[in-house]
Amino acid sequence: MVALIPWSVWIIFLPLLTGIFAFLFRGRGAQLGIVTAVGLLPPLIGLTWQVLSCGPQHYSVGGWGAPLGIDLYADGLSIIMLVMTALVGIGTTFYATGYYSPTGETKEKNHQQDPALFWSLWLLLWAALNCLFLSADVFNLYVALEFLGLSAVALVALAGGPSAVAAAMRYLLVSLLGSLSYLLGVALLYFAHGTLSLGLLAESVTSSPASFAATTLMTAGLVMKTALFPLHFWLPPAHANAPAPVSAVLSALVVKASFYLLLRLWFQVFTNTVTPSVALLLGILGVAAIFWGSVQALMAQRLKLLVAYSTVAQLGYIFLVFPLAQGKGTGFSAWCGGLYFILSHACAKAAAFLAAGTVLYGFGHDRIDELAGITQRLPVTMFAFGVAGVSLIGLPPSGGFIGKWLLLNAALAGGQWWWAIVIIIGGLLAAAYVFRFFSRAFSYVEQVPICRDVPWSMELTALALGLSAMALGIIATQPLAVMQIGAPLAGPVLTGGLP
Amino acid sequence: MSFLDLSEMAQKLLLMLGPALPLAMGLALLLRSWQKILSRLNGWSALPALAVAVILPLDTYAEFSWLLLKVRLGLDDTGRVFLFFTSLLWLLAGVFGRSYMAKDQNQKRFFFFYLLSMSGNFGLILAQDMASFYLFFALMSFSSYGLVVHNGDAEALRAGRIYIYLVVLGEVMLFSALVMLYETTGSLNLAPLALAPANNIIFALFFLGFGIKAGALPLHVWLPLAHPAAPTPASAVLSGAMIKAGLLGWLRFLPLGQVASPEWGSLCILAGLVAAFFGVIVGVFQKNPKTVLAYSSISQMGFMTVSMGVGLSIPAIWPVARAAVITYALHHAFAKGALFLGAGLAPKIKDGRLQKWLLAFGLGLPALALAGAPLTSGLVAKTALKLAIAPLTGPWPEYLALLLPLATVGTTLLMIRFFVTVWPVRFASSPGALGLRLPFIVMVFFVALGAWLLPEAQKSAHKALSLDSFSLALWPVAAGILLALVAFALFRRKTDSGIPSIPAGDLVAIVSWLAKPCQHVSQKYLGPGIQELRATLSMRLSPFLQVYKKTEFLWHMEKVLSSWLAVGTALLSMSVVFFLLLLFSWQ
Amino acid sequence: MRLFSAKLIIIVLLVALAGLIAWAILSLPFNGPSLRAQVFANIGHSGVSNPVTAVLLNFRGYDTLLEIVVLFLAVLGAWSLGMVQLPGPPYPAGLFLSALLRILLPAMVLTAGYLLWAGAHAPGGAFQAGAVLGGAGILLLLTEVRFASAIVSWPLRTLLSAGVLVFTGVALGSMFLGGRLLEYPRHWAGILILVIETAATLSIGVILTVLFIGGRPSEADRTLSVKSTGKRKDK
Amino acid sequence: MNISLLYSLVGLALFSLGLYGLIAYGHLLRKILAVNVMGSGAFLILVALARGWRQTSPDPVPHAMGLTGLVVAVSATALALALACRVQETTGSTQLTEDGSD
Repeated sequence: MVALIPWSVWIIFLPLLTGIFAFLFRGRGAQLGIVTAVGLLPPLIGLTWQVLSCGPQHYSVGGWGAPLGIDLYADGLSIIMLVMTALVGIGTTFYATGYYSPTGETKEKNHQQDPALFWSLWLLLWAALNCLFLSADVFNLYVALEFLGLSAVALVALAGGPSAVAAAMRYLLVSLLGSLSYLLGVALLYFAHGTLSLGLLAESVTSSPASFAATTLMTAGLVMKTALFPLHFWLPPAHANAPAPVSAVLSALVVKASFYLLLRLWFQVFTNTVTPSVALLLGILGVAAIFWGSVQALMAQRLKLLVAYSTVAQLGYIFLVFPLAQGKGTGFSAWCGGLYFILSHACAKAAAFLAAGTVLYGFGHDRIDELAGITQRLPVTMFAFGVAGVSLIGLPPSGGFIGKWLLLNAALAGGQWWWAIVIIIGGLLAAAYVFRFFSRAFSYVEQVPICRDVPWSMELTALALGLSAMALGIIATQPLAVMQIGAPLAGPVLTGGLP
Repeated sequence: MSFLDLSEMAQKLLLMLGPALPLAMGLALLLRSWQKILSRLNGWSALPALAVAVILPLDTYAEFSWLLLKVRLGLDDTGRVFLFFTSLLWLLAGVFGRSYMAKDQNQKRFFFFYLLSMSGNFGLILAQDMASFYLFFALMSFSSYGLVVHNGDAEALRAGRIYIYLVVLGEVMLFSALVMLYETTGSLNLAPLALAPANNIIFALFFLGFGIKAGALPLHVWLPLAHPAAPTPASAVLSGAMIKAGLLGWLRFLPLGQVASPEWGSLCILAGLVAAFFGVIVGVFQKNPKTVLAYSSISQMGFMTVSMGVGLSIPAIWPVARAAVITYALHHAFAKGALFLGAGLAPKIKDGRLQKWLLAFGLGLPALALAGAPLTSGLVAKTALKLAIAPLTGPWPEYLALLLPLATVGTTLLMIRFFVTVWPVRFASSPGALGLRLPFIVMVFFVALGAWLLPEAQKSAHKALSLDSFSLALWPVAAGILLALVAFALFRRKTDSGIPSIPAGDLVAIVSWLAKPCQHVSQKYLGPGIQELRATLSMRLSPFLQVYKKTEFLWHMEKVLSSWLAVGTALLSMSVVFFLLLLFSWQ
Repeated sequence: MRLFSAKLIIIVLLVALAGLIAWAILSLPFNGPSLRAQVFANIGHSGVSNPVTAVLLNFRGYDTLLEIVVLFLAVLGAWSLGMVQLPGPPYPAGLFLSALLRILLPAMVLTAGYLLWAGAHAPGGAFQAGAVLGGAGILLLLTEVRFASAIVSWPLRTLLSAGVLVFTGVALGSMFLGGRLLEYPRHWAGILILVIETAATLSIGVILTVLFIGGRPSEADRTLSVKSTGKRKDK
Repeated sequence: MNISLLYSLVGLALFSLGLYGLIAYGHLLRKILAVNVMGSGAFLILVALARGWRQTSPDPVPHAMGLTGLVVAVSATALALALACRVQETTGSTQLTEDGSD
């Protein structure tokens, strides 16, 4: 009986409905948020169980079935993304109950953030993410992308103030550019193959001018939305100026959504089209992103900007999956490494942004130079930031380490050692920007800056997310087992494959 | 439920309580309302672990499948000895610490880290699977950072910085080694690890990773900085107990007694010997008594490394060598613990005959023991080492027969140096608290008793009592005292600053010391040329350099990259290149 | 000069890319595979006879559901920018304008109704009808401030979300009645589609009107206008 | 030349033109209009090619896609216009300052 319940529908519609209800019943947002956070667990566990025991799941909306109708589809990749969304989502929800609590008026001057709108938009964004991770139809994915993009833009704008509004504007234009480029690709695919279903496209797409054009347009659009260097210009202002829970969600989840779509397309639809040379192109841009993002993070004057540039750098790593997956026998290891990196980066980055948000909330600013001694005021938050930093640097026993380790092994075993050098140098650079902030925060000062009371839910959620990034390094076997289900690549998981 | 089941359950509970109680108490310290009650009990939370070591039967195991990756705790023969001296040391240092830290404002923070490190230390001894061993090890290493930097002065922060660098390095090496080991054996259990084919990379990673903790050369640099910087109770456990975690790691993971690897064995013996002498030589020139003790620890760990190397070379001798390692570890833990506690106690001793004699005896006995004087536990340990070396082949026995007594001479010298530095110039006017004296006395008592009672040391204890070894042991000690007298005569007239000294943390100091003259030399001799070159360059490149110097260049670049025109160009050129790449690889 | 050369580079690249895509379009197989046949084969079960409406509200109804959510989101987005004053009429509606509106508005509502109904068998449907309604709403807003201020707060919010809620309700309801998500019960498809479209039309009309305001209508306006009934705010 | 092919190429031209406008012009209203032109181009391609080579009745699926895309575009445009107004209100400028820092 449990096997027959369409859990995916609930995963999409629960946050959708609570999002609308949060709009209808103003003032009930926090309760609805918690209902969603808790209520999503059973469907998520149910779907994971279905996928683990019966393999990838299909669900035909409207009963028509692909190609006429739209299918929902869940495999290991979807589950990983959904679980990642739930982890960060639950954390963000609890954080926001404190951040938007009636007693603690928010920091932004001359603008009243509306908690009801936040809850509504955030829950709808959650629905959009779930929608995207469960869709198996390229046009439906376009609608889901717009759904996601618009809710993300609105959340950024919610912070108010000139910089946030300008950032939201730029973000919206980039988002539209990316989606339209993607849409043109969808049109070409449909006219060439007469179907919109991912599964059927996977069977029929071959090397042809139309598929080249579709690959180019869709990749360009999605890469833009994923903020790969040098197309990252919209990310730092948008992520740094949004309200704290929004920054966390944007950096941890939203950029991953377009990357997820890129993975789906590259490894399932365009398998015959893409070549090692274009994969190399993305890999090189990824390397540039690692260096450029790290250097900018190192120079950032504001903590949230530092964390945002760190996202630019860390996104570079996941693009290494494309060239590494081309190696003989190392494909699956690279695939797992990339997914593990995405998963642990989500937890760690959410923790870092939430911690940074707490600092901003407590001290009213996040200028790194003036944050000396804040550890004396916010020890738990700084500990959370530290734990997140360990995962971002990629030190054991963190999830970030496992991700980098798998990528490293894929690089070494595939004879592509140059990527290994980049991965290691990237870790050192990450250590540099994390410690740059730490040396400031942990320095001892007599006159500790004044800090307003911070709700405990804000401090503890950041810590919990940081610790879950750590825990991912300890329980590596289960996520790896999930990643195997329905994976487009096969092969061993190389964990100790030194040549 | 029968009585047997019940007692088995109680045993498992006790086993878990060993590491769990300190952890729970440490975390409970965070709750303000509990702090008052708990602060009296901090030290005593080591009791369950001590009880485990003393009363539980060997080979008691407990599995907690719901915890992490199936946590497996258990008590084996090596673990029992380690747990015994470790828990005793933590217990006494904790009780000592309660009085010692009474006036410290941050004592709660201190005990938070103290209890967490304690939990880690007990846990790693009891851990029977790789994951929990690693986690407990990491818990101990990272928590003791809080102990090292506790004082918060520049010295402590510097020590902490160097400590944490090496800890992180060690953790990376250990984790990598464990993952690779898991990959080759496919099991998380500790037991079959030694059976894994000796892979040199794994071996090296383990050797270095644990070597950092054990103060092996040249990874020892944190030790003489951190041990003196930490408050006395913390330095006692750092030098007495935690340093042994590295040793235990070696015993657990290296294929001792199973696979012969003469190369690694010889390397271990060599490294151990160098450490034994290096510690003594550098230690003698120290001024801070706790630094002297830290160097002594490096030297003593060298002896243990030597016996381990013997076991690595010839698996057949391992039982004998193992007895030597374990005896030495126990003996050293007690002696070093007593010396550190004594060093902390010395400035608080009242100017009274009895008190002075107590201090002199309390410091003298462990010092003599370390030097291996007759009738002390040190002699038992040294004898065990000799027994282990005897069956070695090749040139080693001869070298060792010569070098070991020499090292003992050095140790004697070092201990005298310690005595000179630690003996208070002026005694306190009021007696030190009983809470300080009592743990110290108990500790000294265990130093006297120590190795004699160890089952593993029965053979060597028997031999140590013979007249033959008695006289053999006497001459290095006597020679050491003689040398010390000569040195005293030489430097008697000189003030303290006239006595040569080596800065603590030798290599770190050397590196920074070396950097200075290099700068000086380059400025002096290459100066004119470089200045000329710099002038020319700066003239030519000044527009570029000036922008770059202020890192505004990078900012500027980011701004340029942020314009729509730049992004548009990038997007379009990427797309065109992408399309063309696809096209050209199309058949 | 620099800007000019940058733009030149962009034009060159754009022409190159457009050329490549044009080549791809030209190489498309015409009369290639399409879903046309499948749509016409199943149209009998869809509840409507217009193929586009059948695709929009039945075969790919899930897309349309999300599309209405996106439209709803635009309102949330605009509202997240903060409160705005309701735009008062620039000058009082004159006699002529009032008379025109009295004829025009009912006609527009009627047209919307027709478009909605026609959607079942001919081009038309919820969006077209909603657009006409929205036009009517904007006209009202520009001439008669009391209209907008009367519906601020929960009635407005209910109207705004009605389309999504009804659509979702039908989608989930049909699932509870034993089908799948959006699998309308047999013979009920036509009527359910009409219900969805009616709610969607209303919502779309209101959404477009509200979007015209460009922000969250301040509830203070309502109290203000209630207090000073009949008197228009100056500027 | 086939009429649907011609229209689809016109759609592509519109798409490119819109893309150029989005990149090259600073004024936010122009950028928003440019995005709309891009969208119209894409929808035109969908509708034009739906007619196929010689078919009497067009494929309804691309039409539906176009309609859905249109509504999405309307929503996005509305949000963009509201944002642009807000940008002008808060910064006093109708353009985005082109730096990533603030």
